[in-house]
Amino acid sequence: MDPFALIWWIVLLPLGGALVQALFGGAVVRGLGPQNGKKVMGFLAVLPVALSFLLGVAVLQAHLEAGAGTERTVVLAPWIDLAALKVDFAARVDSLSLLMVLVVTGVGALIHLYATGYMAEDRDYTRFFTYMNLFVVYMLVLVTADNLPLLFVGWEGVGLCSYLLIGFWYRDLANAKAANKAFIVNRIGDWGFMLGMFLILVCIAASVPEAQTDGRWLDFGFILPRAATYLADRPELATAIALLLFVGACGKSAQFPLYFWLPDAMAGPTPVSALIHAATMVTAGVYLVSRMHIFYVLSPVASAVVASVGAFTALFAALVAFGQTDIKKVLAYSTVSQLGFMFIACGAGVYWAGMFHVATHAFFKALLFLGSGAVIYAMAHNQDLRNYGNLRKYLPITCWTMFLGYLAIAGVPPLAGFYSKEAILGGALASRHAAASVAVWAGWIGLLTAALTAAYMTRLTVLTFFSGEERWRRLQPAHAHDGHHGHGTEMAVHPEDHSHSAHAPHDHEDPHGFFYTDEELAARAEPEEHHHELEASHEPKEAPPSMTFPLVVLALLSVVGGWGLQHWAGLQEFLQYPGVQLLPKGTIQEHPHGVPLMALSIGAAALGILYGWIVYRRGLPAKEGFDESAWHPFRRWAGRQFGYDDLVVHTGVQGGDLVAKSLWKGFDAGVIDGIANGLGVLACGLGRGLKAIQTGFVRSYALLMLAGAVALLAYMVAVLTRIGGGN
Amino acid sequence: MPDRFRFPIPQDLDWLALGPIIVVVATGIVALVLEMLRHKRNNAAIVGVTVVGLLVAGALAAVQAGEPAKEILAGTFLRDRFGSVVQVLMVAACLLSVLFSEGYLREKRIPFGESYPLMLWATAGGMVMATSRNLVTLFVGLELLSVSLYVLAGLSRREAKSEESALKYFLLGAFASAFLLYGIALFYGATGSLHLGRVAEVWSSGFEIGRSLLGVGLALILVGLSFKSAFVPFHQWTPDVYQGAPTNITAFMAAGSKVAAVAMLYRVLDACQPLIDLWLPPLFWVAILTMVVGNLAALVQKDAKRLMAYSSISHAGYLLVALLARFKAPEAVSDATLLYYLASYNFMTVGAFAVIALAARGGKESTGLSALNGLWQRSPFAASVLLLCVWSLIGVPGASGFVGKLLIFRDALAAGLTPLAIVLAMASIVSVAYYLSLVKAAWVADEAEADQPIAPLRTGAGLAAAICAAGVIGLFVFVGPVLGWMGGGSVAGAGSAARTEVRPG
Amino acid sequence: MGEVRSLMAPLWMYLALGAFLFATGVVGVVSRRNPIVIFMCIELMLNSVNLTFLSLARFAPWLPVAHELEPKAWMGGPAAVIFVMAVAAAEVAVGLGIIMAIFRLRDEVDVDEMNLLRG
Amino acid sequence: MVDQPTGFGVLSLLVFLPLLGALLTLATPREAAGLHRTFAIGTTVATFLVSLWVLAGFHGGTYHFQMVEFVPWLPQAGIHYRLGVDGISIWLILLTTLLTTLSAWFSVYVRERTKAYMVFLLLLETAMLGVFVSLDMILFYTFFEASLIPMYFLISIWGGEKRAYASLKFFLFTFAGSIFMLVGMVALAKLHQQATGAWSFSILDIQSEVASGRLWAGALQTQAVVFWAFAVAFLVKCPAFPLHTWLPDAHTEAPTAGSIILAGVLLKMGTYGFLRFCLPLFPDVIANQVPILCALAVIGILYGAAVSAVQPDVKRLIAYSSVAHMGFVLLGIFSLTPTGMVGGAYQQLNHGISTGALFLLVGLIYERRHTRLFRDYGGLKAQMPVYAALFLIIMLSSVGLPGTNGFVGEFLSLMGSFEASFARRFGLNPAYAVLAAAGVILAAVYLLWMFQKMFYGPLTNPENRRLKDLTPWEVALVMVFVVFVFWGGLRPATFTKPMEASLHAARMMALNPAGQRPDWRNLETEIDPKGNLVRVEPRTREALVVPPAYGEVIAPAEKHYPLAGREQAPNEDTAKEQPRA
Repeated sequence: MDPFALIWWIVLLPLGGALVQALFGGAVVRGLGPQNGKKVMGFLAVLPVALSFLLGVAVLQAHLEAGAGTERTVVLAPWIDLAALKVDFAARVDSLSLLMVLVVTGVGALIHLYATGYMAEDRDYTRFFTYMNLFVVYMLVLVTADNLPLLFVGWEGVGLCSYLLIGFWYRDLANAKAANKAFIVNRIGDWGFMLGMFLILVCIAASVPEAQTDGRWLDFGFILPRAATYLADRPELATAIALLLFVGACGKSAQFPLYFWLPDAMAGPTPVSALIHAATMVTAGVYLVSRMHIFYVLSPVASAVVASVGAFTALFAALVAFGQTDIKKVLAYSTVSQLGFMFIACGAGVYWAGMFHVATHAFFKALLFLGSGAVIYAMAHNQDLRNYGNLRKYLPITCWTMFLGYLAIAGVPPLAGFYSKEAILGGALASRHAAASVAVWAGWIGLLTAALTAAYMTRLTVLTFFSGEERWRRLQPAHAHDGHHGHGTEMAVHPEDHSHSAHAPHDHEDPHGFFYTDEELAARAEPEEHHHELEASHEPKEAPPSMTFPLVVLALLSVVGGWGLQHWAGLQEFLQYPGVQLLPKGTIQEHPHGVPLMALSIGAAALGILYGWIVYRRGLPAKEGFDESAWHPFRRWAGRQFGYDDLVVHTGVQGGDLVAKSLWKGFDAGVIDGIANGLGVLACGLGRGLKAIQTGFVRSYALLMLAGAVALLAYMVAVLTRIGGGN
Repeated sequence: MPDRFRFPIPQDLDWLALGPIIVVVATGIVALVLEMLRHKRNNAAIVGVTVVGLLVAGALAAVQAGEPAKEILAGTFLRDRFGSVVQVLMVAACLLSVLFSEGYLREKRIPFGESYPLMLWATAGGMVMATSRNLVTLFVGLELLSVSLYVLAGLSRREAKSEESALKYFLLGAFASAFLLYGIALFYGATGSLHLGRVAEVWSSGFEIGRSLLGVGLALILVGLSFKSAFVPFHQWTPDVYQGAPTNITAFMAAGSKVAAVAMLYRVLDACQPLIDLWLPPLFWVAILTMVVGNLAALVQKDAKRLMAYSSISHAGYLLVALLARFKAPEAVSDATLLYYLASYNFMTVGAFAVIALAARGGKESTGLSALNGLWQRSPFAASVLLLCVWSLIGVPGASGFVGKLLIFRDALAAGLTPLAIVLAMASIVSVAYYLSLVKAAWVADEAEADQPIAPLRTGAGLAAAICAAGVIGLFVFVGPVLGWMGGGSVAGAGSAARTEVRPG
Repeated sequence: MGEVRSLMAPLWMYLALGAFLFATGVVGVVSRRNPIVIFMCIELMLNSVNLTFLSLARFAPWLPVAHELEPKAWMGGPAAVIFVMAVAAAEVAVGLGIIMAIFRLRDEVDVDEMNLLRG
Repeated sequence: MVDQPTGFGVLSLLVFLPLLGALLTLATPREAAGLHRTFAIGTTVATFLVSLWVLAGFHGGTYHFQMVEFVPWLPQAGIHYRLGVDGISIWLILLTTLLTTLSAWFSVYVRERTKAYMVFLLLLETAMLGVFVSLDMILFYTFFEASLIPMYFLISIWGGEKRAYASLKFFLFTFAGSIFMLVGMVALAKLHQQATGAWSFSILDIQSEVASGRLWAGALQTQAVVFWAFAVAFLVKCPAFPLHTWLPDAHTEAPTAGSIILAGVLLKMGTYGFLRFCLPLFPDVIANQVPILCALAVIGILYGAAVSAVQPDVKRLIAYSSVAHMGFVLLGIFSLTPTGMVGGAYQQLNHGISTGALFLLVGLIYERRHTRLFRDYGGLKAQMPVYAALFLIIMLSSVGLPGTNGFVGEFLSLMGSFEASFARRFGLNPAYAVLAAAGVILAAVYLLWMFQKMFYGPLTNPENRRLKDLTPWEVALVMVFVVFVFWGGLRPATFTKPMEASLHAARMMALNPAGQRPDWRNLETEIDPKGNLVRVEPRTREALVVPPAYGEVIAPAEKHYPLAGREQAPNEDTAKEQPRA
């Protein structure tokens, strides 16, 4: 069979997995008992993703044989089918999509494997893997889609899965709120995405003669080649399209105005943070921009905006990371910051470098998250850096794998991060793009941020694994319990008065069998799933192999990934094949403006690491302790994201609530119903008036009749005198 | 033409044409005799005779509907399609009321058998009002109807309310007929004849005194007839009398006397066609007033019978719209609309009253809306009939009332009386509110909320209700043939609409 | 025409008298409280109508409107008067009956006391 | 102009079968609740089967009415019994029969006065079906209004505590709206009579006079007035922004089956009316009214969403969300673009499915707990996982998540309105589409909020701890909807294909000049698969089901608007390009 047709199997396998989990998961776990059942389902969860990875490799093989420059469309079925618009379930096989497919399935498989261990004790084990598999499906749809609407399917689908997984431990309302926040902010992005899509359709459709198309207006194969031709004379339209799409990218990839959902998204289980909020989903924005880069090429303005937003976000998030004490939060902000790097690349026109960083970042950030997951796992789900310290003694594997990841993100040669950052900064500083000046500035900011990154990552690593003292030893129960952990399943019934609610179900008969009888209820009462807090006597234990194995693999990738992709796989050439210039060439060889770039970036990394080491090697500094009032004001401010989140959320929620309530009470109930009811009242009032006239006295009736008669006569006489005898 | 009036001695007697009236009157006499002969308190025979007589009369009238128009007895009697159809409607109104009278009167402990002859004679009066163009004949018919109704209204002698309503009706009625009579006199003076046929020529002859007499006389006649057909501001007797009179009489009054009054009005206006510019504007405003006042006043009623009274006022308004459209654009509009509306009004009103009459039990009758509560439990059938009638009264499609309104809309637009159509539309919106309160009482509320249980549905009432329901639906489904029979066949479809503008009153 | 004018004078007077009586009756109806008196006023109105009928029957045949009718047709007026009287008699009978019935129920018959039915 | 009477056919069967069932149910004793249910469910199922039969006999390739039945009724006034289906009505018929079946099925929970309940339910079905198949204005109006009575009773007898107010409000609003439509209808018939000399209330006759331009020739100035006489009635029914306030009360107080049908079908009567009357019959003024209607739609979208986000009562929330969703329908229809109109027409069905399902789900929990207030719920996910999962799916389709049916409709409507407004058609401007698209964000806000309030968080209310999960047949009930959610989302073509020809025709009737309008009476014109109006061989109505040989193009389909002031851009293959229409 045609090897490229496999692309659909890549997508459908995880879908099958998700269905299996959803439909049979519960039964299997109940049937085989929690232990074995979970083993089986875990295996069934990892399997399809791993298989997809292998199939992906196979397709890549075929693709390379056909030549990296080729691109193919594999149609599965028609979807929207109108005279004016046709959209297919069509997969696009080219270097870009394959790169993403491999990253998603590869990293995805590892994280699934890790999760089998990490979630082992969770009661909703299979629900978790249902969502995870479903996420992989949507992510693959996103990256393989051959037209914008289908890409949008994946785009919103991953948003959905992120929503479901952030709110996975739904019993804690905070998680649910974080989930809503994520989905809604993403929706804001989707709004821009949709409008961009419409605008593309309108512009192309207005220009291309109907005769030249079969109605597939939104296929990449149709848009991309024509865009240059039709938008050349309309740069403002190109800009509009590019910016609208970038709004979508900002939402999905957590760039500045819309970044603030990502930190809260850490409420989800750690594997989720690793897979969705570090490795794959959040890079979708970068993928989108690269995929549609032609519009950014056409519009310097848009590119400038992208670059500056990226640069600002990178710096901003890096600063905020210094103020975080929750290990996952630190990583979250570093993710935001790294995404900023990717957008610098896109803005500077070195899209391939952006994709390059997407790949390497997927390796080391997944690694870091999984590592932090292992730490949290070992530390009884306590996520506060300030309670760690000297864990290398207890968690050697985690420690050293994570250490490699740390070096990678810090940009220490020759690890993965070094290469990709190098490519980005080089591209930016050497940018010959129309918006060069902005890009160059972005490049310098990126350099600064690189230093900061090195610094706060050092802080994290040192405070966690080194810095001799084991700080949880001096832990009083008082502030042990912080950072939220979903396992807390308080079924405790808060006494409330339910006078408002209808009479309690059990005091009336139950003809339809709606309710549990008392004994059923008693039988159902499940043992309080209590999990012990972190206390002074706690002995951290290394995670099981199912969790450490992915760490090792990812560490390996983080080490060789960058070099491998650039030199061995020749990513640059891979993404820049002749023919349709998919991603225009940027360059990193030369030394822009006579600065030795390599020296600079290494220097920046070294500087950051040095600073971190000096500050934190003796353990937690007093002015970063549990007592936040002792903090340096700037750190406090940074810790609160410089007040941005509070501001936005407050204005959004409070303001929206206020407006909506006033509309409802004021306008709906007040004005509209006021008018409607008012008319009724008026009519009844008039009716009462007439009632009053109806006195019941004969003489008044006669009088009214007389009045009528007189009026009639008077009228007649008047008319008669007017018209007189003549006619 | 004038030679028609040459014969003071009737030579052209047509017993068939006179048949219906004669039969009804004769039946009345027979019924009265039976009433005297009957052995204690058994009205079965009387009812039987009445029903049979009415059926015969109805049949006689119905068969003549198609006959060519002819005027006999020196122009004191006219047999034409309009007249015959109205006669049928009168008979139907009487018949339906009679059907549920017996049960009601028993519950109400009103043992008088003479109510039947009186109803018959009232019917006869109404029939006369529809079948003559001679003013005195019309007047006598009107008085025959009225005087019988005065008595009937006071039939429930033990009830102060009944007596009061009778007195009010009597005094005001006499008052109104005095006006009418004065108008007739002036007409007579103008035309030199009691026959309406000469109005046109006198008016066109341009003789000033004649024209003035006609104008003033017409105004007075309109006062008299507006009273009978309950136009505002001559309507105030209606609610009181409807509420006070025994319900079966109310039903007959609402249906029968309105039909008759409108018929007489039709005769007069028909003759005064040439004067239309004179009387259209005032009647235009009267119609608006009637529709508005009737509906608004009904909104705040708590008594079922009063509510129906006000609703009958508003329906009088709708009928007036139909009349005006008819005479404003005679070439585009036929009598059929008017007749159809009268017919459907007949059925829905009597049907509603037949159900409301069930509230009377064991000598006392509470006619508050709450009296109907829980009807759906006691007698689902009656409740359904009430629902159907109200459905039709509102003008919701699926029942005859809707077609009636639709035809009126059509005629009004065709005649260029658009403002009236708009007011009619608004009025029917308002009417929804109070009609629904009637249904709500019967369907939603529980029997527990009623102050006394509803009387059981007897055969007669059941029959009446069934006929009304059938009529309401039948008129809707078979609207085509019905309109054809009423003479709406030719004109309605073809004629080109009149484009004359309404002169602001 | 000249004679018409001369004949008009008495007709006007009769008509005026009739109108005056009618008005008097009307005023009586709306101003008196005893139903019987009210009814007498109505009778007054009816009689004014009769007067009008007769005066017209007497004088109107010489009006030009009647040029093609011979006087016989004018007998309608006097005939109408007979009818009116008959009807009036009938009304009296019924009216007094009703008033008696009310009198039996309550001892006074004042129309201003009777408003059980209102609103 | 005179048609040959055809007897009663399958459509009459479809319409009057429920009535028959109602009469049969009437004949049963009052206490036999089981019997009433059996009759009602049996009848609705039978009706559903008949509607499937109709669907099977339906041919999507034509814009003409099919299975037309004509029985003379009131020839004097040109009022006749005239039925038929076309692409616009066919799916609404299916929706009606399906939803009624499910409602009847659900109604086993009704305890008191089952007989009357079932009878009214069946009467309602007859009325609704009648609306969608009648081709005579008076017949249409008959069914349109007749649907009020049973609904009034369903609300006022079996409704919640404020039912009296709600039902009266419902009746008054809709009746007030539609009575003027009646006047408008008479006016149209009169114009027809002026144009041809014969009264006719048949929309086929009237439309063909409109298409030829004769009808309005004499009365252009009144056209806008008559248009609004119709539009107001449909706006109330939709309901559109300022006239919507009857909806929250009615929806909230109605019993579950009532809410399902109200949201699922009754609202569609409004939008259907727009498609059936307002587009084809008022070609000269429609363009000027578009901005007003679109503005109302946009306001409705944002307003409904905003207000529903603060409702304390789950049914009220869904009710207000209907205002927003129907806004999308209006927006799509009045974008007057091929995509937008399909989107609007399709969104009708989706809203019927998803909102109907939401009301069903709420009904399921309401039957258990007898409260609709959020504060009584929360944390149900732990208690009723299956219920939560189904609720999630339906909610997502209501959010318009891609892959569910909700997305396709909204997407196409928005695309259409964006296209029209960006091209500055009808005096629109992009703000319309941009704001409307923001409604998608708000939809997420209030629906996620709802889901969170009901299912997330700790299970605080002890009364909820006794709740069992859904029973199997309840699951089955909801699964029917779920199937359509995904079917509609993944294979929309199933539903959009049969609509397209009719929608193209409606659009051309509204926009084309007098000569080039499709004509419902003229069987020699047809819409070809490309959407062009073409001439075909003369044929009979029976022969419509076979695709004809398409002849020369009368009016080509304008599938996409050129941008304002944009000239043809140079492109690589100008050589082999035909001139556009």
